[in-house]
Amino acid sequence: MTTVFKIETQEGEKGFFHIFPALCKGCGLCIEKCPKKCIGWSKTLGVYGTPAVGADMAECIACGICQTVCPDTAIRIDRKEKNK
Amino acid sequence: MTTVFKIETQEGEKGFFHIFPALCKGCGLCIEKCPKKCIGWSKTLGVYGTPAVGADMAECIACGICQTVCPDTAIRIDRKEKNK
Amino acid sequence: MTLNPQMPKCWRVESKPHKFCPGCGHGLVLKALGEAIDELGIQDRVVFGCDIGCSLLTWDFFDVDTVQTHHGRTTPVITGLKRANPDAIGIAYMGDGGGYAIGSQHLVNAAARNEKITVILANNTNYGMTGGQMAPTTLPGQKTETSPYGRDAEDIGYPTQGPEMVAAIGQKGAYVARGTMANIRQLKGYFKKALQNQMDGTGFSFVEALASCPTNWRTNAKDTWNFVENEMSKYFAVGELKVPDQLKEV
Amino acid sequence: MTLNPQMPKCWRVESKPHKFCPGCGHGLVLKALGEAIDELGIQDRVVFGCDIGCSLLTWDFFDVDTVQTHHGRTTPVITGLKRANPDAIGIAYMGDGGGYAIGSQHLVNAAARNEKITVILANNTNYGMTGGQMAPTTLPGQKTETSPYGRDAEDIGYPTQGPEMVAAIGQKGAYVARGTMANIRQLKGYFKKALQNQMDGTGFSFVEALASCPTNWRTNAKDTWNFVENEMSKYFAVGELKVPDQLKEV
Amino acid sequence: MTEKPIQGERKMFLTGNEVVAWAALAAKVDIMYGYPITPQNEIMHYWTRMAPKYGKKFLQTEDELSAGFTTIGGVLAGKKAFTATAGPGNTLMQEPISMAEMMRIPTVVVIQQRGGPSTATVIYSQQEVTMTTYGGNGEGFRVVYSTATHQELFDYTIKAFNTAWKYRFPTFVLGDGYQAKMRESLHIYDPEEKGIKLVEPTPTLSRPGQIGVNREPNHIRNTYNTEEELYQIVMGYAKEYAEISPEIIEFQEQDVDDAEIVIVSHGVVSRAALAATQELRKAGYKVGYFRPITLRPFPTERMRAVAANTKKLLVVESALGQLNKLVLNEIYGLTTPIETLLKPGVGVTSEEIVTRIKSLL
Amino acid sequence: MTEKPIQGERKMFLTGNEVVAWAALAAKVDIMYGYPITPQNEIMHYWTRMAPKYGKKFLQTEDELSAGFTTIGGVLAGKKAFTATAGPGNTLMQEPISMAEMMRIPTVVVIQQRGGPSTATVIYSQQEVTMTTYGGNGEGFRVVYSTATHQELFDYTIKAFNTAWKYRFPTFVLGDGYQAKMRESLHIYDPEEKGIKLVEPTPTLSRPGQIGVNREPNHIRNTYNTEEELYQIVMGYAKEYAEISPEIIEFQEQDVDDAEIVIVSHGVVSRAALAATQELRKAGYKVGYFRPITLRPFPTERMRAVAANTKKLLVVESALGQLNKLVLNEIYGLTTPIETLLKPGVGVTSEEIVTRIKSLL
Amino acid sequence: MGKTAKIALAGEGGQGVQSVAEILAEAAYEEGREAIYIPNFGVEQRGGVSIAYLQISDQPIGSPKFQKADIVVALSDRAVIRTQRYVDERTTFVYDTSIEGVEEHLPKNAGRVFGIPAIEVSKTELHPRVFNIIIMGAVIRATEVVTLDEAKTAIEKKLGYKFDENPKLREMNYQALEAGIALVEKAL
Amino acid sequence: MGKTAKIALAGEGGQGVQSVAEILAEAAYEEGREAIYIPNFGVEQRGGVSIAYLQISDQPIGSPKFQKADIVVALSDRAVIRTQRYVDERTTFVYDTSIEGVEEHLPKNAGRVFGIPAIEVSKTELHPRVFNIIIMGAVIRATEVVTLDEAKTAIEKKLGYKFDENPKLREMNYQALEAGIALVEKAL
Ligand SMILES: Cc1ncc(C[n+]2csc(CCOP(=O)(O)OP(=O)(O)O)c2C)c(N)n1
Ligand SMILES: Cc1ncc(C[n+]2csc(CCOP(=O)(O)OP(=O)(O)O)c2C)c(N)n1
Ligand code: SF4
Ligand code: SF4
Ligand code: SF4
Ligand code: SF4
Ligand code: SF4
Ligand code: SF4
Ligand SMILES: [Mg+2]
Ligand SMILES: [Mg+2]
Repeated sequence: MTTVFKIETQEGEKGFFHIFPALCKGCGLCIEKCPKKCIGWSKTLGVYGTPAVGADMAECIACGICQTVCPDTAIRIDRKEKNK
Repeated sequence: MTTVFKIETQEGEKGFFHIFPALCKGCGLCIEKCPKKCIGWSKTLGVYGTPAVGADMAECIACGICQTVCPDTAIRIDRKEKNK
Repeated sequence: MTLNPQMPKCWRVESKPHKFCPGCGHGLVLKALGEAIDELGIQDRVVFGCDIGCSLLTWDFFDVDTVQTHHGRTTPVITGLKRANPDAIGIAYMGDGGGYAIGSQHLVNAAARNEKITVILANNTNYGMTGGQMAPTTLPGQKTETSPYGRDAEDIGYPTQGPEMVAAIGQKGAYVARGTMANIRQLKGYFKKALQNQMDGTGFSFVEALASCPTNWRTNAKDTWNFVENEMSKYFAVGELKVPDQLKEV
Repeated sequence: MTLNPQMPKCWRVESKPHKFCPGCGHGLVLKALGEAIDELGIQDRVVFGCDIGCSLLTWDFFDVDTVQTHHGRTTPVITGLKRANPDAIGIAYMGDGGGYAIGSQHLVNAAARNEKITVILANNTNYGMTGGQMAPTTLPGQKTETSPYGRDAEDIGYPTQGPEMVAAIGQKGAYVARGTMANIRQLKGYFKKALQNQMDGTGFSFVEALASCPTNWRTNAKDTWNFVENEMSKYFAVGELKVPDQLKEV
Repeated sequence: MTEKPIQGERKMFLTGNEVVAWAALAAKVDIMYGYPITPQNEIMHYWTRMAPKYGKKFLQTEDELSAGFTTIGGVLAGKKAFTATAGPGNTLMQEPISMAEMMRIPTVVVIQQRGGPSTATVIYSQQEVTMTTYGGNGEGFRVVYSTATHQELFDYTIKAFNTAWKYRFPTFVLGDGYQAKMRESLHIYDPEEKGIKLVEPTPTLSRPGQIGVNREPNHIRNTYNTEEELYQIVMGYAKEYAEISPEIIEFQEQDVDDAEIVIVSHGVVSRAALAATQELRKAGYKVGYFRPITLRPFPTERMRAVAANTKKLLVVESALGQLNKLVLNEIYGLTTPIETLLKPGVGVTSEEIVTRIKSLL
Repeated sequence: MTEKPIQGERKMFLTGNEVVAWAALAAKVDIMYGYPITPQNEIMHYWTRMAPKYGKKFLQTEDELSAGFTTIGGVLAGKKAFTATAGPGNTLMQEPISMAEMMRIPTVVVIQQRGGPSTATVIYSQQEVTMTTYGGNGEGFRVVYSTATHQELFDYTIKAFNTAWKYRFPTFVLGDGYQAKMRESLHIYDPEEKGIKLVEPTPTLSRPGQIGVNREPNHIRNTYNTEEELYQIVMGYAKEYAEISPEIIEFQEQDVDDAEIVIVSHGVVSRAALAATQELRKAGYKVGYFRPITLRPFPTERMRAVAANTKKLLVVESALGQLNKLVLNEIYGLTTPIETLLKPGVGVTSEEIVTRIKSLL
Repeated sequence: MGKTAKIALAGEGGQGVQSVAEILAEAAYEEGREAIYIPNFGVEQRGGVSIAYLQISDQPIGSPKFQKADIVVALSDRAVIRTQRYVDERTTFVYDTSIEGVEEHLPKNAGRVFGIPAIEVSKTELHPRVFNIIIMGAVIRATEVVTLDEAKTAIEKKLGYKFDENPKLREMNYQALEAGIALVEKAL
Repeated sequence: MGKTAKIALAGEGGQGVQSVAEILAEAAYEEGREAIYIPNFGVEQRGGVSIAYLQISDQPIGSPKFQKADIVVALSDRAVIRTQRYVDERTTFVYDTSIEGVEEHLPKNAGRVFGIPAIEVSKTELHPRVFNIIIMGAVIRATEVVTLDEAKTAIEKKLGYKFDENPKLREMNYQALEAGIALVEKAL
């Protein structure tokens, strides 16, 4: 990959919530699907000048659903390995 | 009907076999379907100069199948009423 | 007293003998259709549209208002007419090429929109008018001008199941059937239901009729019947596929 | 170490963010497709054809050979390519308008001929690209730009059942399924089977994917999901309709 | 339900697509058939909103072939029917229109030209002139009105139905994406209140009466058996078309009498041409303006007179010489030099024309 | 399987449709796509009989749209692919060919003209000239060879593939129903043995190699976002087309130098024109003969020279002035009077031409 | 023969006029002469008159159809009517005498008109299947465009495979050819 | 104003430039003047820059698009880039000062260029939803093509139904309009 997207990372107990603001279009699909309802609008603006998203990492269980449902691959979830 | 088609009529015990040579194209479909196998080529020529058909009235049971299967309505069967 | 041929009343006698080849199935299909129109007493309301294909030869076949359209386009012409004048009884008459190949988008979308028209399709397993090329309905192994070594079903599929397709996309109220020239009485019955369904305003009606093309099949009378009754029936099941409630008791 | 987005490897990163609207279902469908291509390791062999419709925005979406075709004509372009080069893995990607309306003759005839290609159709119940007109798949009562008072199913039918139609005309060896953006894992599985089926040379493959169009639906995220999961599913049953034997154990 | 859509005359500020929908209502159109395509979509959008209120109908078809052929069906039923399309949709529309041409079916089609060839752009062009005037496998037996303003879009859409039904040649209103999408003001009106008689449509098929009793069945066809039969038909149409052409032909001109150069343009480009003419005249340049309104039939006689009377022509269009070909077809024999300003698929501004004219004088 | 279809040169007595099938084999065509239509059918009939013997393929499609678009698919795969059609099929073919024009896809289409408009007759005409040269919503970026004899049908079908693949403009061989159905003699040959180099096709898509390793993916498109982008593309094509035109243009002429009247015709009609010229010359009339072989690009320069050098032109064609328009488009500025003998949809015999010429001199 | 011989053969679908024309054209071609044969074709071919246009010449031939024929052979009532247009004062018009009531339709302007009983002869003396070969013989005699030998070679080429199966057929065809020639000779 | 005022407004999809142009056009129309408003549209509108072309005049207007604008308002980075082509030495170019790194893309050849903090003001002082009305105020002040009153009437016409539901909105819109005017006045 030659194109590098700026990344914002939040860490929680279960894992990392990465957002690529340059990919986030602020559609909100992830917000609706988060089982913990822990995603919200962020201060960072997304590609269209609308707010990107961020997670409340106290709640996030790193289930990865938000990553799955994002049509723009703007979210990346990295789970912390259990044993580590 | 303003158009009148010449008719040739054969009479048998069960009924009348009428052929309209100007409609018969000599396709032979009727010959194949006659349950008594009593239809054959006639001396009269049909519309395309090929032989029209006629029936062996000794055999004909006036079932009307030939009339039904003729794509050109060249055959007309008139049954004699039983009671008459 | 002069006896007249047993032509359906709505046949146009001035154009008879009709223009089809000797033994052509179109003649039988149209006899059944003519009788259906007569028995329903709808001659004055029918608008008959014929496709390009041997069906074009019917442009003056009936004593009903008739439009000879363009290859594959009879369905939309009749659809448009029916939408504009719902009192008309619209019949779109076509071949398997016109209905299942070039006009298939119209057929499936008329079915999907449940257009209140009646489509009648003569399936003779080839393109008759253009001299006998392969059609969507050509049987496996059947030789045609464009499948000279026989249709290879592995490569280009088995014959199109038209009524089955129409039934799958057809709506509530649609009538779908397949008849055959080998059973004229039954075929007429299907046509009557298909027309009645339109008159009831219930839904789309579609009847495929198995029909012969001895000219391009190069068959004599015996082989013609054999092909229709024994070969075609292997792939094309005769019967009703979709019957709306109000026609079930008929 | 820089972390990269979890994009499928075959996505063309230079053209991201892609051109679809926020929340567009195309993005999700193509993510599933991209992952399927990755997992099958076929990036080099795929030829991707996109229709005119919002799918046209994918003309440089993948790092695979791609042709942006003409409205409704992606199926024949990919068919022609596959016939000429059977080693290629041809994917025709289109919308419900392109597949079920203007291109429906190509869809049903490719299915009937059992073309060894994979057709993927994003069903978003409207014509997205042209600004939200009614599509064959528009739900009863749904308001669109050309059904401003809601689709009247009595007058113009219920939504087109695409996979059902394709399954009815589909041949032995065909794979037919309907997935949804609401179940990406399942959808990817369908795509993999549809591609595998082509690679096996078994038959035609077709997958419809239920997809959102929040722009024309004028829905927020919540209503978008609701429409996909609760409204569309009333008319469109998710699942496999036709699975050839060799894929049954997969 | 049966209330008149337009009472009296009203000034409005509309998009061109809205104007077409209003005009169709004003012309008492019964039914529209259509398939979506940019930049024509809003004709359908407005029609579907307004039509049901006045008992009018709409059918969205599966493609443009179907839109054209259903329109033919509607016309055969004796209803005023029309469709609208653009670009690749117009390409497809040539198939049904060829049939309408062959069978003399008074279809009306509104074209909002977009960029070509093929899908190209959804925006604007004047690249559908050749196809609209002479498309299909025929001889161009059609009438084509090329409009320039919203007022004309309204006036000529109404007129198109009259022309079609009076002469029974397929009739086109040729607009473009700019006209379709832009907003400007115009007066809409009820044509009958203005004394414009609307030609009554009559059914070709599904006519009232009983066959054999008080009517005969009608049989109409699209196919002939011999070359000679067809020749008779085509030459008959040609003769008729030539005879009625003088009644149909329309054009617009300004300052041509003493002009040293005449700008020839059509449609929306002629707005720029007219503005340029006015500006240049003010600046003392002897410039004239000529614009065919009917591209088919073409105002040959007047075009020739104008061309013969000036020193140079400048043909300006948003295409690669499609109007230019129509001109060349008609003015052969003259020797007035012709210059061109050809901008396929992009708009032409009066500034460009002014600059060009100045370079030529 | 891989045996050469034609070895050396052979005289044969064939129908024109057979000739096309042979020529395609000789040109090393890989695949034909087609939909039946009279009078083109036998091209497919012969192709399907012969092709499998040489490892060639055929696909019968569901309509002409599909025939055109599958041909495009075949070409994109890097194969020599073609289709053949006529009349209403040609009308539909304008949609795929517009795309080929836009995307510079070297498709080859053989047209056997039949009567128009619409279904009309299945027999013969020259009424598809306008459509074949300038059809669709484009600017006529095509090459069109109009053939007159079976020998030419063979020669130019082979050439069409070379032209298409060399310049990447869609290329047509324009025949007609007479040429399609009649039998006459010709020499068929293997072009390479005659020193004619066959242009090698190359794949646009599905090329060998690994993406990102030894090749990049190819992305080709049919749509542009702005008017300006499209303008650049179209003007670029126009420039290229103009540049290569001199290499492509072909024409035929006889006795034009001292002619008082020159007969202009194309295709099969030019046989009658040539015969008439010869007969009239024998009788002492100063008659000349000019025939564009390429209708696109048109032999403008030579046509102008010929026209300038004679007293009158007689344009003869089986259409209502379609060749005539091509001529008028190109010779503006001259004043040589033009007469026409226009017979839409019917054949023209040398007798008719002779009679007409005599009436003109 | 410097000039082009123009021949129109017309009959009903089954009468085989197209194969007569095709064989004659092949024969001329094999003789090294120029020949163009074009069938008529149209949508009504299903039940329509079939016409074959044939031109044979020593020079390249112009238009494949022609306005007036040197010889017209018409084998049915409808064929007689349809071929009127190809007749002028230089045309020899040949018809079959067994066509009922044909006289009133015969062209008035033809150079010469004569009937031959070809249908009759084929039915009674030979076999209905060789009817068209009788016609071919008649055309050969009436036009002299090809030699008898070349005609035989061409027939052999076209029907040889049938002759191999049933050599009597060859005999019958040659007889038919000669019968046709004789019929014209008698009529001339 | 005898001359035609040519205005190009450009922004991202959600920024509402089209409705600004439409309202201005309506306002001019209501004042009895000639107005043409045409949006740009294309296949990339999904994520593309949205441009509105507006011309207001006392005379009939020629081409609906123009080569050079009297005033260009560009509200995003991409909008700044896309509108370069409409700028010449007579053009006033207005941009939003909150666009990051915009300076390097500003047209060098414009008659005058100035930034206004409209996004900022809308966010902090008013409400993001009236951002486009601020822009409208800015355009009115920069061009003086319509009067404040007419603009208010036009807004009322377009949004009146919303105002009826929530009268506070009307207030906010009017404030936004005046804020826009003020921003330009400050910048001039
Ligand atoms: C657009 C177009 N394409 C092709 C044709 C040629 N054509 C005429 S009839 C026909 C097929 C007829 O087959 P079918 O519809 O099955 O009818 P049939 O003759 O067998 O009854 C074709 C391909 C045409 N007239 N128009
Ligand atoms: C021949 C032709 N007709 C119409 C159009 C206009 N058009 C472009 S996309 C489209 C519909 C798109 O709808 P769909 O296929 O459902 O795709 P979506 O945008 O919803 O994903 C239409 C009608 C066109 N480009 N070409
Ligand atoms: S990983 Fe799961 S819990 Fe965490 S933000 Fe995403 S959806 Fe919510
Ligand atoms: S992260 Fe993805 S799903 Fe969430 S709002 Fe942004 S674009 Fe939408
Ligand atoms: S009526 Fe019956 S038995 Fe008599 S000829 Fe006809 S089919 Fe045979
Ligand atoms: S009577 Fe009818 S079915 Fe029998 S041969 Fe004659 S046309 Fe055929
Ligand atoms: S060709 Fe076949 S379908 Fe056509 S009329 Fe003859 S028998 Fe019937
Ligand atoms: S219009 Fe609909 S389908 Fe198209 S990109 Fe936007 S959301 Fe997706
Ligand atoms: Mg058929
Ligand atoms: Mg869609």
